[in-house]
Amino acid sequence: MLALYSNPKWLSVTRAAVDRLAEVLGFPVEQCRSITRAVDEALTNIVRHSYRNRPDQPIAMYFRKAHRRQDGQVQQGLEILLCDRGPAVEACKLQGRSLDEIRPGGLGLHFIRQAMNTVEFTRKGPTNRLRLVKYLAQENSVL
Amino acid sequence: MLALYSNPKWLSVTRAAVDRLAEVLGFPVEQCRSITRAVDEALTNIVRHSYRNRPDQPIAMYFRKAHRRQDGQVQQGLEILLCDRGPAVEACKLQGRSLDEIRPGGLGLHFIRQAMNTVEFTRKGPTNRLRLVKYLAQENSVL
Amino acid sequence: MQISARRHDKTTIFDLSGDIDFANSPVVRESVLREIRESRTPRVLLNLSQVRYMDSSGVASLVEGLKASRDLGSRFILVGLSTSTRDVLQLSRLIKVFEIYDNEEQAMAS
Amino acid sequence: MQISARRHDKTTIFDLSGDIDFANSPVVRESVLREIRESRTPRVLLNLSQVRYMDSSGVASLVEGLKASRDLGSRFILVGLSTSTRDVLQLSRLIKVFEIYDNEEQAMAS
Ligand SMILES: Nc1ncnc2c1ncn2[C@@H]1O[C@H](COP(=O)(O)OP(=O)(O)O)[C@@H](O)[C@H]1O
Ligand SMILES: Nc1ncnc2c1ncn2[C@@H]1O[C@H](COP(=O)(O)OP(=O)(O)O)[C@@H](O)[C@H]1O
Repeated sequence: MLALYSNPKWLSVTRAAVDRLAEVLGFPVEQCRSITRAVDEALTNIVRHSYRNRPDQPIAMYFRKAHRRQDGQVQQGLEILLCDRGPAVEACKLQGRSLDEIRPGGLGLHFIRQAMNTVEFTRKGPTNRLRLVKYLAQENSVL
Repeated sequence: MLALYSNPKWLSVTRAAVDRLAEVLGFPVEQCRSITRAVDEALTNIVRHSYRNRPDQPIAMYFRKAHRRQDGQVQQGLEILLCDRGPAVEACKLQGRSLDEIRPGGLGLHFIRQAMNTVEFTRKGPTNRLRLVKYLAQENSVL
Repeated sequence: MQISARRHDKTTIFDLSGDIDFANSPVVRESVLREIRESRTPRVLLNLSQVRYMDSSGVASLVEGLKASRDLGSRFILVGLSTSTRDVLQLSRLIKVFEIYDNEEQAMAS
Repeated sequence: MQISARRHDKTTIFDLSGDIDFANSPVVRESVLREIRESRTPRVLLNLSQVRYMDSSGVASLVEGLKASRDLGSRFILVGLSTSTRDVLQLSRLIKVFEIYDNEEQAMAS
């Protein structure tokens, strides 16, 4: 578990930890990068949208193993849960823009969905929970 | 705050996080390395000595800013608190061996003391607490 | 993250290093836009070879730099993309929108 | 962490990479000691150029390798030390205890 405040300067620290965690779990280097990018973009969204750039708000990250059956085989994976206490996220706003336009912004959710097998927003009491899961191809598994 | 289990495979993840944290706080690269090494050796001692290599025991790490007055100037620093729930550490055992012998083992505490300005073991209720502080030379400070 | 600008052969060259993320992309954006508008050189070149990471807000800053350059009739060129930086532009479907060269020499000769 | 051994010109050469810490120094120790005792070559060489980090248990494994080599009358040589690995041997006051060369070529010529 990693608990931090919503100051963007801690984003870098979280990336270093997630990248190494993915490495230790046996994800190939490109997937370490994309998982790290997904978590970074999700945290940035919490800072910007949930907390409107207030730097002193709490964020909690939980890491655990995940499993699923795929084609008769058990796949192991990494589940990351990001929790914040901002106002409830409006589901209708949770969409990236079309990628056909050339303009700044609206890319974060694309990066998150591209990297992870599961991307799931839920509200539980006063908490926004974003559940991210990435499964490991059988041959890389050291979990 | 970082909470983890006493499995040595998480040491690498913790090193990555601490190294980047020290970098973000403005410590020069050699000090980032030595702070990281100190934390790694302290965690290894918890795994080996407090928990006798059981991999499923809780470790909590707290990070916060520290301050001191030195030569009339305020120095900023990084304080790291490592907490475990193993049996009380016997103070008399807490010494590295003489460095004049060539033999394996007994180096960890030397590395910790070399890197940090403060190294302080205390027992609080069921918890061993190791407090490590490193101050930042004025010119590097971005805290 | 560090950013600095130099002028060479009618080109404004920015050297960036470290991680460009939400903590510092506003600084990147401001520096690049100010310098582009002040220098008004026919070429603007961003050397990204020392950039370790770039997030979507970093990409957004590049898009703003590109637009400001186009408004002034300047070319806006990226050089020294790492695998990671290239990936992020590819994912954004922006890799073809930017003029990209392997290194400064090739860009300057173009 | 990865470790592998090869034999070349009466020398047993170990290639190590990644982080040597308490999670894997037992594996390093076992592999090095077993190979030294089985191969009994006059030279044992550890190439550490790809080692990113080494903790005190890694240093302890090197000391054990050194002792086992001495017992068998073999030389025990380290090459490719990074700043970080060099620091850790210096802090341990062991830097002078080991025979150290910049790279394999220099060690093989020695
Ligand atoms: N944690 C969050 N809380 C509230 N709204 C969010 C959150 N994450 C994303 N959103 C909404 O989804 C939209 C798209 O997000 P994203 O693709 O990351 O692009 P950007 O953040 O640049 O707008 C945001 O503009 C915002 O309205
Ligand atoms: N967290 C701890 N709990 C209990 N004992 C400890 C702890 N840390 C260190 N010690 C004691 O201090 C001694 C010296 O530690 P160190 O210098 O790290 O060398 P080593 O761990 O190789 O013996 C250890 O052997 C142990 O007896």
